[in-house]
Amino acid sequence: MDVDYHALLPEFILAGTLLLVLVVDVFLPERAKWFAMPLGLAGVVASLVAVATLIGAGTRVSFGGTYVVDEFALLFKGFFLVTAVVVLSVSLRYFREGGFYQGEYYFLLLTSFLGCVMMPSSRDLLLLFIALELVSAPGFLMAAFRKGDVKSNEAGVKFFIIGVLSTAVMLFGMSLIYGVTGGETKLAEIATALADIPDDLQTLTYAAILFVVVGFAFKVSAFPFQFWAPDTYEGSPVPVAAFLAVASSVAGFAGLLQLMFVAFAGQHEFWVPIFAALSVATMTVGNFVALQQTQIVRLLAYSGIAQSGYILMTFALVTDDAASNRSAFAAGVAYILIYGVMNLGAFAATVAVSRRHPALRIADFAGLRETAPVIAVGMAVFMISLAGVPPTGGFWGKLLIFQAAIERGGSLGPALAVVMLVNSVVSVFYYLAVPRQMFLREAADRSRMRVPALVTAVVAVATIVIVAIFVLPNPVARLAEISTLVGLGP
Amino acid sequence: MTWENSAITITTLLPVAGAIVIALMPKDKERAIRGLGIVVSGVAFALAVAIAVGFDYGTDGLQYELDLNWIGAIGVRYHVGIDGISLPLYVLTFLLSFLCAIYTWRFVPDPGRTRAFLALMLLLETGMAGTFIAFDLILFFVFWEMVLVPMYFLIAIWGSANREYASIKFFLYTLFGSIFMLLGFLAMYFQGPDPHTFDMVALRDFGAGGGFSQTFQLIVFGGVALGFAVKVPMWPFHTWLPDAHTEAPTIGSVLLAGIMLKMGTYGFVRIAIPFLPYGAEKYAPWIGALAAIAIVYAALACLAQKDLKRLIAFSSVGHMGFVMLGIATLTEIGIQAAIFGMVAHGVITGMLFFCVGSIYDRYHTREIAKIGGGMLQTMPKLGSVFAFVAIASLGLPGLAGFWGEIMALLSSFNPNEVFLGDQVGLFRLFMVMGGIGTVLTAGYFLWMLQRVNMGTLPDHWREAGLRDVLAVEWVSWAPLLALILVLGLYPRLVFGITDEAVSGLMTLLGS
Amino acid sequence: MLAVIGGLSAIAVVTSTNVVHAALYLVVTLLSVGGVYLLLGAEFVAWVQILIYVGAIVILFLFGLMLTKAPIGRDTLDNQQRWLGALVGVGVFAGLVFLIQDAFPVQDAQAFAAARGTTDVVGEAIFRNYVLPFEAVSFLLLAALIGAIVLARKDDTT
Amino acid sequence: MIRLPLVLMFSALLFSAGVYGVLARRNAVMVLMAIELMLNAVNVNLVAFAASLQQMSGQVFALFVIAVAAAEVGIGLAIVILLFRTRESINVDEVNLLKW
Amino acid sequence: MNVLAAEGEVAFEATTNGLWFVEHAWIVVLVPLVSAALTLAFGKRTPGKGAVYGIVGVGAAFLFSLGVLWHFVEGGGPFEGSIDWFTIGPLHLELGILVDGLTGVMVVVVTAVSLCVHVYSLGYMHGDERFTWFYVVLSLFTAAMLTVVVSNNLIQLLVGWEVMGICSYLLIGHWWEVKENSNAAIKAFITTRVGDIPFMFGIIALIAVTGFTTTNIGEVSHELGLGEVSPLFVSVAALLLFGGTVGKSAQFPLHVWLPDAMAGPTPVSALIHAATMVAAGVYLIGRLFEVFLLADEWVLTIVSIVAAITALGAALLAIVQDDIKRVLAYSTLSQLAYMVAGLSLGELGLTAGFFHLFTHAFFKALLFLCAGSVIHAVHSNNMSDMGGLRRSMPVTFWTMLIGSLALAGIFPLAGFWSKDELLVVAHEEHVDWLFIVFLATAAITAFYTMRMVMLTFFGEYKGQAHPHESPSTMTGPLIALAAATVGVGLLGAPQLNAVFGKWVFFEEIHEAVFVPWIALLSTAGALLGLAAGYVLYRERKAQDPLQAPLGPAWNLLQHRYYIDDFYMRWIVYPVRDTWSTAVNWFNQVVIDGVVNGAAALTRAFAQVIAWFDRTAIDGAVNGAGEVAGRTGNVLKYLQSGNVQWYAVGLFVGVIALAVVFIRVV
Repeated sequence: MDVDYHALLPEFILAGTLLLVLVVDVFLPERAKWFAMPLGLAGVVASLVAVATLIGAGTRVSFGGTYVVDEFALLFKGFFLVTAVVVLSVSLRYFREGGFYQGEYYFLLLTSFLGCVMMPSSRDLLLLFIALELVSAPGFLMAAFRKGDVKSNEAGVKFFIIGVLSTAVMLFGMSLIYGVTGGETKLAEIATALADIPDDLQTLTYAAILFVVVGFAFKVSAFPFQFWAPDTYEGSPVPVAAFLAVASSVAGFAGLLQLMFVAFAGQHEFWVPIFAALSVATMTVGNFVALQQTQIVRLLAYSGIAQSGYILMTFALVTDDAASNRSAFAAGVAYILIYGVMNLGAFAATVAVSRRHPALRIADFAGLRETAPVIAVGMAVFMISLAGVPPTGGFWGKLLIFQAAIERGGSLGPALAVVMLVNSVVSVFYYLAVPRQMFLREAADRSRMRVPALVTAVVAVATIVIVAIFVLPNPVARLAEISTLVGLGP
Repeated sequence: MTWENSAITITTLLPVAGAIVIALMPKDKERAIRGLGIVVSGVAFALAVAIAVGFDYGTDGLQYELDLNWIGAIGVRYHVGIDGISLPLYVLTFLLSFLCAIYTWRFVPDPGRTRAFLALMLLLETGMAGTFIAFDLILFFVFWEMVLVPMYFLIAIWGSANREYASIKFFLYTLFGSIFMLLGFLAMYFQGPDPHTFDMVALRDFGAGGGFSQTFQLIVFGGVALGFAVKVPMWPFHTWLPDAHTEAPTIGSVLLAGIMLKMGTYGFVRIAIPFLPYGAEKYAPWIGALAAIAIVYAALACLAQKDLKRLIAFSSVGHMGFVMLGIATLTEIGIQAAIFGMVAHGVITGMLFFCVGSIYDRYHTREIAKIGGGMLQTMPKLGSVFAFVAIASLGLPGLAGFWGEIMALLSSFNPNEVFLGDQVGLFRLFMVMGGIGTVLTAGYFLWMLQRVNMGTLPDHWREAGLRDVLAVEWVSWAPLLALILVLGLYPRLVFGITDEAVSGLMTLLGS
Repeated sequence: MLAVIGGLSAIAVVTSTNVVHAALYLVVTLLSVGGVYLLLGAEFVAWVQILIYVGAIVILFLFGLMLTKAPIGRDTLDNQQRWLGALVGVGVFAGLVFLIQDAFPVQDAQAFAAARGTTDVVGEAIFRNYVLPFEAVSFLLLAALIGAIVLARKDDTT
Repeated sequence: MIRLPLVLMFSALLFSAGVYGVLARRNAVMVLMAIELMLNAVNVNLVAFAASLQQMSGQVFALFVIAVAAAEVGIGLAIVILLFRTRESINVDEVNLLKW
Repeated sequence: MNVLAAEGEVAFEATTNGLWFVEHAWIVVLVPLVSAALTLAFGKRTPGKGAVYGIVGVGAAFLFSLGVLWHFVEGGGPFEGSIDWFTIGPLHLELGILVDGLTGVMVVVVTAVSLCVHVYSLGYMHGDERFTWFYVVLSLFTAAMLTVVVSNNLIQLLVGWEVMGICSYLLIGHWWEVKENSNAAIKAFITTRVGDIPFMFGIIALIAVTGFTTTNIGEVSHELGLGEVSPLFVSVAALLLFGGTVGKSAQFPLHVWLPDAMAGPTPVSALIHAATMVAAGVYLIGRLFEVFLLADEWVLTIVSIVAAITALGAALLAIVQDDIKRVLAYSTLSQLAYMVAGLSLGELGLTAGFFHLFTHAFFKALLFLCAGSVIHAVHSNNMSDMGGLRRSMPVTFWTMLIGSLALAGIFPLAGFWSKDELLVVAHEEHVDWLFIVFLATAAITAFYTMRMVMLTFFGEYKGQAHPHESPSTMTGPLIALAAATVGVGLLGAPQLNAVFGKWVFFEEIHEAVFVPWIALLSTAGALLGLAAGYVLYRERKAQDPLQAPLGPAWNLLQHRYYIDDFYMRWIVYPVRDTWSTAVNWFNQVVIDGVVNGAAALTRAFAQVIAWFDRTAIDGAVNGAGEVAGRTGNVLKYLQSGNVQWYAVGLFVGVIALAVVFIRVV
């Protein structure tokens, strides 16, 4: 047994924390239940420190190559843990005041994050599957966490059914992969096995890949598996929606990146057109339907779908050329990172508003510049960033993808870039709708909004980060560049 | 860091710093906010002047150059510098912004919120100034796009009735154009010299030397030109402009007309033509045609306008048509004329928008029919200033508006022989259209003056207490009025700066 | 033979007009699947299948059905897209059969002797290579348990 | 004695039946059952391949799938019951709040 | 005036007393400019409202220009000097002066008339609301005109040219409270601008000849003289340049603005619209005479035809005018056409034409100022409101009589000499038809002049006001100009050595010739006209005595040959109202329609997609919900049933497609 315990430290700490939360919760009086949050927060931070200690420690392999901690994994682990900090921070007030089961919520949330943290290290079909389930299953539960609210319950059911269904399909694909590769479940060996697969198994292999992709397409809410997202986000508690929109879908991307760039890299000729179609359809549907939204969470959901489309585009840019693949990969990763920051910020701002306006219509943001200036400025920055307009970090995210698309060349790259460009322009329309409300309209109730300090802090930090990324995008670009998985395949 | 290599960075970024400070000031310190706005933009202007003073006018190379690694991962550099083509526009940017800040001392459009107003204006200033000094395509694009957001808010918050439509139209339209430009930039990056670079100097040398294939140039020029054309705006991509201008607050209009439009034409001179000479050669007749159409078309459209501000906005389309016509000739004279035209248009039309803003401030309407004439009777100073600027705008020799127009026409008499030797007839046709345009231009301006300035004041305005030009207005206008005259009498002020740089450019293009 | 029974009862599960009958058909299907496992030499899996599925999951289903007072009858149980659904189902089946036939032609298939997957063999495999997923699954089950309790618990506070 | 393709086809049949069930059923519990059928199809595949390849890992995989399936069913039923319960106390008109 | 010789600084041998003035001729431009600036800056605070700056400035300029002319009286040659202005690419521009005899004469004319007008306006504009402003523009105009006259290059000339135009616009519209005045101002500016555009193109063409290196008139002429440029090119350029003349000097068909321009204050009409600016068009031809001579013959033929039409047509129009200023305006048109026609006759004509310009400037300014004096007295422009003024306004009467006789060409007044010379040249050049036109026009001129004098000064007073003689600030200039009118003609008298021809000539000096029978003929014609005028208008009648006999022709004349109507009906209104509205419509509906359409299309597309989503997913869900609601079994159903159908259906579809794709490829 080759187990590198240091490499597994973050997971251990997180697992310990969530057990601790569960246990402590039992002994806490009702009024002190919120204490689970700082506890969890401490654990997450500790785990983050553990991740930090692994930086620069090279690639560490455990469990016979099924669990790998490399730059890619560290980057994503770090990302998830930071996300966890944010989600925990914005949850505190929301759950404390909403009459929720706080301890259990934090437990489930941390469990989900455990799954997230495992995801980027899992280089084995089984582990990927388990990690995915670990992310999803608590998600189903949390989506329905507003127990008295039909919306929330419906959200849970929808999310659950689609989730399980797609899991089943994915598993079916995995089982076929297992069969055609002669019993391989490790990603790297799958790649080797697929490299010289007999011709008569080719078709089945392709079908299997397709099945597997479906499972992840659901997770990242790609078209045509996107429709659960708006309903679920709207129905869920807002922090949970933030979690689903950021952590859960990024976890999906982390898994997808590993599968596509490691296990199925050799078959790119088959799946590139599929991803191209998928990405075009996803971004188009996301953006155009978002135009119609009047509710902020739904807007963010469709925006998230559109952003998923952009990220999926990087998959469609894969060719035989390793350099261009590396650009595509780095673009995707960088976009994911930036996307995470701005979306978290946007959800945090939404949480802030939800206290006064639980319905969260876009119109409820009216006059926010007066009632909550920090939130308003932050939200404006996030929206502009999501639209990909300077002076915000989102600009670089889009630029990197454009660049990768142009670099890929051929007819597909530029064509996709044009589609994305048109989509970007369309998206501006609905993104600007929010700042328009905040800055151009007057609020009905012009008194100052009371915003929890943690939420304000999150919004402020995210705003600064977004602007900082704009000024100094190098770190993000570098991070994305070094954490490449390209070349791990055949 | 020496003054030499940090000067333009400091100058360009100073307004951003100012914007941050202003944004953090307490809301009730109204006067301090306005004062700080003036101080910041004033210092920036002073620095810009200092740069201009220290500029070596005898060379066509980049000066005050600074080239730092910015985003190594994708080859983006922070490369800034200034040459004869940039300098006039650069200084103009700071001048106009400074004057706008002064104007704001007295006039903050509804709904107030001076702090945000000034902060956005300063942000805008940096974006505009940055565009003229960027020598890295991505940096250029960043500055280019940075302008959008502040301007969007300036229009959307402080605009008039139809502001939301206008602002979003402005935003989407320009964004739409600029993304194609971005695609073009990226394409140049990958087709450019090895190792790939966004550096504008390297790409210029590469492109001017025929580095890009002809088909590539044709495609990419189209994309890049589209981005610039929307910004200029060239006919028929101009429709955002009247709306944006009409709705924007005075300051917004001044900066929009004064500087932002020049970003497009600057892009043609700086990027499109030298990088893609073959594309330029093939597109030039089309650009010329659109420019010529724009001149006549805008003039005719102006005749039909009932809204004073809209009229002036349309006149911008025509004036930019002259600029584009000059550029389309691909001659040294034409391009210099274009730059002069940019500066002159910035000064004159900026001033016109100031006037219209003040007229609106008095009458609370911009409809010519409602103003009803007789402005010279009650407000002789304002009326005289307005008339003076309008006359400058119609291209009267001896005032700033003339040189850009005459030289553009002059150059279109004989477009570049190397590139457009077989298009002489066509360009002479453009010249004739331009000439017709000048007559029509005179027509609508004089007609406008007749309807606004002349005649007798309608009775209902007699009691309105219309006040003539205020001290603040004089202060913020005087430099522009002086410039209109000085540029008209001493055009060397601009031509002397651009001459070396443009002839360097032409040498590079091999003609 | 087992496969035939399993297949038929699987169809019955999804077509039955009575929810309880459907659940019972499910038991039959699961049992036959278990039988297939046995035939394939996967003893441990087979027993787990029978214990967990038949013993636990189906009971859960029955509870669920009772708690939600599931009705009986085709129209209320199935939706209007039934026939389209059937078409898709058949289509999927045809597609899969085609794929499988394409990859593993029946006529070429060799009968094979399966490796025996007894409890200890499987257990060893799990603990040698699959400790991590095992731990993870335990968390998953724990989460499911806690979450299910929280959600299903009747409370008046919310 | 036992042929791989035949087993695979059995699995395909289960899977297809599951698909049909998912499509045709309106009752959430019934849909869940159909999904269970699909998961079983997966397991049959895994075990069959494991058998034909003389490997253990397929069986292990199958075990995990069973475990996860159990967890899913628990979660699913909990949500369905929750939904059922809240619906009972809510006006009929408010069904389907989650629409455009 | 061979400008080729002007390559060097000074192209003559002997030093003259006027040399200093010539070398510093730019001062003559600068002084009025400074006056204008001073007036603008301090005028209102200066006693007398600032007229003093203009008068002193222009007076100084006048004295200075006498110095300049003295140089040529002494037989000096041309001078050229310049300083760098700016460089644009290959094109080098300079600010320079080119002073030859023509310039010398022109500066004297301009400053002299300007001075008179400046002084005269003291009285005429007294009490005007914008008195100071009036002087500012007047001085500015003087400076601009002088710029044109001394300019050594085309661009500088163009600058002065257009500034004159705008001053004209400002002064015509000086009383802008009245709509007609501002209309007239706009009409003047736009119409001349129409001519200026070809003029500008002509200039561009000339600059192109030099390869875009210089705008210097001398160098352009030099390039042209090399004969490397195709005659057609030169011809077209010449014709384009002539466009400027047509506009500025109000030749047919762009003559329409000048009568309307009479809306301005009368001193302005005298200065700008009689003596100086309108003569700039003629000056232009003279300055660029090389181009016209090198052009094909048909160019000058066109010029002469245009001039002939204008001369005769305008003279006829003058007959029917009631507005005294309009009589003079049409007369001016006609006389300007005389000059242009003279120039079209070639080198000899140049001297003759300019001599007429010279004399005309004085007597026409005189006439206008007299008319102004009359108007000042009776507060009306219409001769139907005048009559019998010779008693109440003796000075005005006598000076005006002198001016009128000069205009009619009566010996020995100025007009006689210059017209006679033109007739002689036409005869010598054997352009007989022009000779006849000149003669006919002279007769008509005499007729309408007499008509004007009769209607104004004879008969009974018809108006309401109490006419009185004007103040001395006004009569003074009248007397001065009257003296000049008597005197200047002699400068060109062949009997007196025709010194004018020594100053203004092309290439070489031509001796003026006196042909007695021509002089007799012209005098006879003039006398005939005068007599007819006297007879017809000796007694005032309610109706104009010509109206009945002329019949429909009278109407035609009253409507100015319908040319103005034609322009308004077919050019101005269509452009201003119809076309512009059409363009605006096109802009708003078509172009912006496309833009908004794209936006609408996007939104529509969004709706389609949203509808698709809604119907295919939630629509089905909702439908199910409704059914369930109705059956009362709401709670037992999973509303999401159709969602799975949708999802699986799609993904199965994808699989099917993939299978097909795989098999086919």
